Amino acid sequence: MKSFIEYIVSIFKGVWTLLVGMKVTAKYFFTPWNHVTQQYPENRDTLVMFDRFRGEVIMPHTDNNEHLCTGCGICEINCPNGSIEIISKSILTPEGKKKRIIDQHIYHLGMCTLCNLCVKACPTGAIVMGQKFEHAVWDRALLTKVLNQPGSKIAAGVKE
Amino acid sequence: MDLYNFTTLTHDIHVGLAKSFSPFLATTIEWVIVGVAYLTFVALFGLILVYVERKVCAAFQQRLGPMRVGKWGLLQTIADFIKLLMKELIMPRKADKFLYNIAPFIVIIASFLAISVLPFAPGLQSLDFDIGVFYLTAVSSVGVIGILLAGWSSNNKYSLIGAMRSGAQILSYELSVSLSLLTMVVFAGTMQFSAIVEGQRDAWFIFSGHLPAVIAFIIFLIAGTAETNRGPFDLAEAESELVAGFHTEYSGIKFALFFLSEYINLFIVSAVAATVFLGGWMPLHFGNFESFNHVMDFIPPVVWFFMKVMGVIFVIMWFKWTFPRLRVDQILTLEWKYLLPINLVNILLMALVVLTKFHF
Amino acid sequence: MSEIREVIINNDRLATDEYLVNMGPQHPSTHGVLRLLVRLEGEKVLNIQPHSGYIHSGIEKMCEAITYPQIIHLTDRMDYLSAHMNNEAVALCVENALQVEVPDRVKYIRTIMDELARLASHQLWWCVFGMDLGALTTFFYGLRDREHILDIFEETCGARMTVSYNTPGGLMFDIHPNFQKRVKDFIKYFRTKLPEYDKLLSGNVILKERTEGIGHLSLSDAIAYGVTGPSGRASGFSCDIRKHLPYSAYPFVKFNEILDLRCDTYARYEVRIKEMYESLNIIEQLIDNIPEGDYAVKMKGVLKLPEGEFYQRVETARGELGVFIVSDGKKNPYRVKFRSPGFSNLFALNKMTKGHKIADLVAIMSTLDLIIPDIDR
Amino acid sequence: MTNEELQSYLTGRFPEAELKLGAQYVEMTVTAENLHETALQLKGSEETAFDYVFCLTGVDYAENMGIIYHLESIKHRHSMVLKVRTADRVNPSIDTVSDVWITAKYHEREAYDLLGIHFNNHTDLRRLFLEDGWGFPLRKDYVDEIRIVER
Repeated sequence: MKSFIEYIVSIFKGVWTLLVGMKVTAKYFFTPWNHVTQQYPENRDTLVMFDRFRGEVIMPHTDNNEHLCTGCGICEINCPNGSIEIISKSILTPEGKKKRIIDQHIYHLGMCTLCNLCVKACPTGAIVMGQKFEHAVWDRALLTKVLNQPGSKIAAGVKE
Repeated sequence: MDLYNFTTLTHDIHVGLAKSFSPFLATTIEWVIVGVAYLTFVALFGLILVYVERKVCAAFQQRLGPMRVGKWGLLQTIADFIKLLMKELIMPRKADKFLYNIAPFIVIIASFLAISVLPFAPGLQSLDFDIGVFYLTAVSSVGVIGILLAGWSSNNKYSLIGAMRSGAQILSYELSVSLSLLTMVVFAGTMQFSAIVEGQRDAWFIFSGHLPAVIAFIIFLIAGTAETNRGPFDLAEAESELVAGFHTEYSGIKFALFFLSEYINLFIVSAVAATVFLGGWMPLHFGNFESFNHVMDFIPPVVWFFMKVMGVIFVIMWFKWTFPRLRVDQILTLEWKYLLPINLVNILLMALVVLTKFHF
Repeated sequence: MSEIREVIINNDRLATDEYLVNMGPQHPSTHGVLRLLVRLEGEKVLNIQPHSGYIHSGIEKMCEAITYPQIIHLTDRMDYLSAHMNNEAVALCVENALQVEVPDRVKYIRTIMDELARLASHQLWWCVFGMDLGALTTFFYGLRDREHILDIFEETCGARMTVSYNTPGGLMFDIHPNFQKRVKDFIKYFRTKLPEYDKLLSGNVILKERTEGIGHLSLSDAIAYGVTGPSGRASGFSCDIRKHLPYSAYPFVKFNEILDLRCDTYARYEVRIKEMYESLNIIEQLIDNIPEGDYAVKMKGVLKLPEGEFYQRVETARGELGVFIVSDGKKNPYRVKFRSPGFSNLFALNKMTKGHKIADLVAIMSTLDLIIPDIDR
Repeated sequence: MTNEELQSYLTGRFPEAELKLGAQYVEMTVTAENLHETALQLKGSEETAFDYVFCLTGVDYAENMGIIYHLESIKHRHSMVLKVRTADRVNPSIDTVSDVWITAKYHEREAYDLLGIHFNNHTDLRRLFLEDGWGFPLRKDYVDEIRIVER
């Protein structure tokens, strides 16, 4: 008899735990406005990434097409994947001295793991992390970017 | 009530056809009409059910569900169906070709056979056997043959395990389904579906049969969920264990047939539950509230039927999206150690209730 | 095919009722690309041979070619759910070798981040566990709550999973001004959601039937196989590095090491659930008391470890992670070894699943909380 | 036991072994022949009871291969490092300790896979991550012209 009562009790206990679970899901079913779905391409206008979000490496330019990169190559050394290549060139300064400046700051987005080491190492703060995250392109070659804009020059007063 | 009776309509069609054609041709045309009507209904209702299931599960999971194709994703299932139609049919090289091809059709034919006895509304029923309940339990278990064949012929171990699980499960739960229906047959005193519905004119069986009927209803819901291979009894296709179970190797339209038959079975189980326990197309009546009853009468029986069916379907979906899956031995334990004894006691109880006239 | 032949040759031949099933590398329950060669008799599991290496990425080899600060971007990708702890292990190892003492602020932030990462990992484990057992709704509830933690990570660290936040000598950035408020909001929010987890799954009779008494791993076996983390602690193996060899801010906080002596799948489940509460407690103790100070020590441009061998143990969400660096005094390590928790845990699977059903194999594997890149490295 | 106590105990117990007190652990170097016996005694003896190998590392030193065992005793909560060097570098072989500590079985497989150290008497010495005939990538003279890009 005792085991029979236990059997009956176990049935009711089991069903009770099931009902408790069903209550939880029902609570969400009847409050559908609390959904968490974000409809991505539609909410593009309101979608703001956090300011530290690491989407890609960019080199900000001023309105006068000036950047802060001296072409020192520290970012290239610090990159673990070899996704940065610095091509520099020699020019003659107005004073007649020879000086090496940046020619092309090549950045392979396809190889980059966005670890922030280059940005952290940059002595002049020339490169920063951009918040753009829609990087899909049809050709892999398009992932290789030149960060300094054509015709840009180094801003005055940047310490070498 | 008679406002919505389909008997006159079907009778008129029959008479009209019999006048114009020879009796043989008339019958053939009637068959074709009925067949096409069922096909259309099943295809449409399957699509709707798939959409409903997705939206319901999304709501349970705090999601939105399909939203892209059409307004609120209404055309999503149609798009999916077209995609499935266009997909390549892939067959494993060492599959048993004949059985592999025939299996999905057996499953879907079994579903069609079962659907034919369901009374949708007064007069809207193609087969009105006096052994309707018996016929239904008989044909609904034919589907398991298709599942077993699919698992066996696919030449895939996952499929085979899924099919074997499904066989063990459906065969044992058939017992509970039959016994819980039998309980209600004892109460109703008939096996004819239309008569069962007629018997609920004053009160639905789940109310008038009180405790035994409620127990039978719960058991029928559980066993019916198991019959349809739905969660938490979806062992046959347990995707985290067996990839997709018995239909792992099926693609394209053949997969779609399995998929469709799952939803038809869901409909059948819900429809039987609605018919036998919840009064079928009978409107909700409360003893002496004449005005209330009158308002209820104005809702067409078809609407009543589908409202009840959707209610039961919702409960079954609720089960699926809440519970973890059972293990194969537990599923048999549940049947043989819990449902079957309770069921047998319940029949006895129901017999006592009927004998002592202790019902409304 | 060769393995199948191997089984037939090495072990006794397959009996008539036995058959071999390849679970994986593409199987829904292996959560990645792990292959289990399962020997079955009907539904009963007789033997399991794990085959790993499908995403072996050679991190140990790559480490030999890069400098110490650069290692962190690889450890992010090892056990991606415990990225903070992995990075911290490398950072602590290098700091110990250089005998650098980081400010208290760094220690506190590191500990808070560790516990947040542990919470996020356990949340993901919870939802995946539910999904493996067939309760698909848990998946979305778990991910919904995890999203809050990932937002915190994204705001402060700049990334959601591969955070690269702990560097040798401190942190990559200081915490975001919103950090404390967000964390406190999250704790408040999650304290209301955790009981829901219990209601939905923990108490459920089906879950209990599925897990109780399944996958027994005794204490001696847990030690012998080196099963650490929540899986080990569910066998009564007191292996919490946070308690025994406290690092960062763990000496300053009071918390319990969750031990369970039931040794079964349900114990492993419950240990993780309780650890979530414990993590919340730890964060609550620290979040208001983050001391002022620098977020990093000024390190040399090129880090060179003194010649020798350095070992650092930390507790990740999955168990004990060891970082072993052999240095020859150059700027690159001579040899780096990661003792990953998943690696040891995986090989106890065969011991635990013998004689159970396929469905139990899935449940047991899920409670071991395997992350495949962590095993393969 | 503290590290110092452990060191003095081990000195008495294993006179032929070379002992050093490192910054973190007591480091004991044994010869390849004594390894298995030492392992058995370290695990079996009541005072040390090292029952848990938390790390097993193979290292390619220029002239030979080294294997480093990190041991911990759950009972006494002390840990130590056991080191051994193989005689040969090209075809290194050493006795297995997988019969002493089960977890070593898989760590040894990893060491075999990545460094090519052959463990004698190992019951299941197959490659773990890589294909047969791959080569041993963690050896210092490993070359792979396709996959390794030198900068």
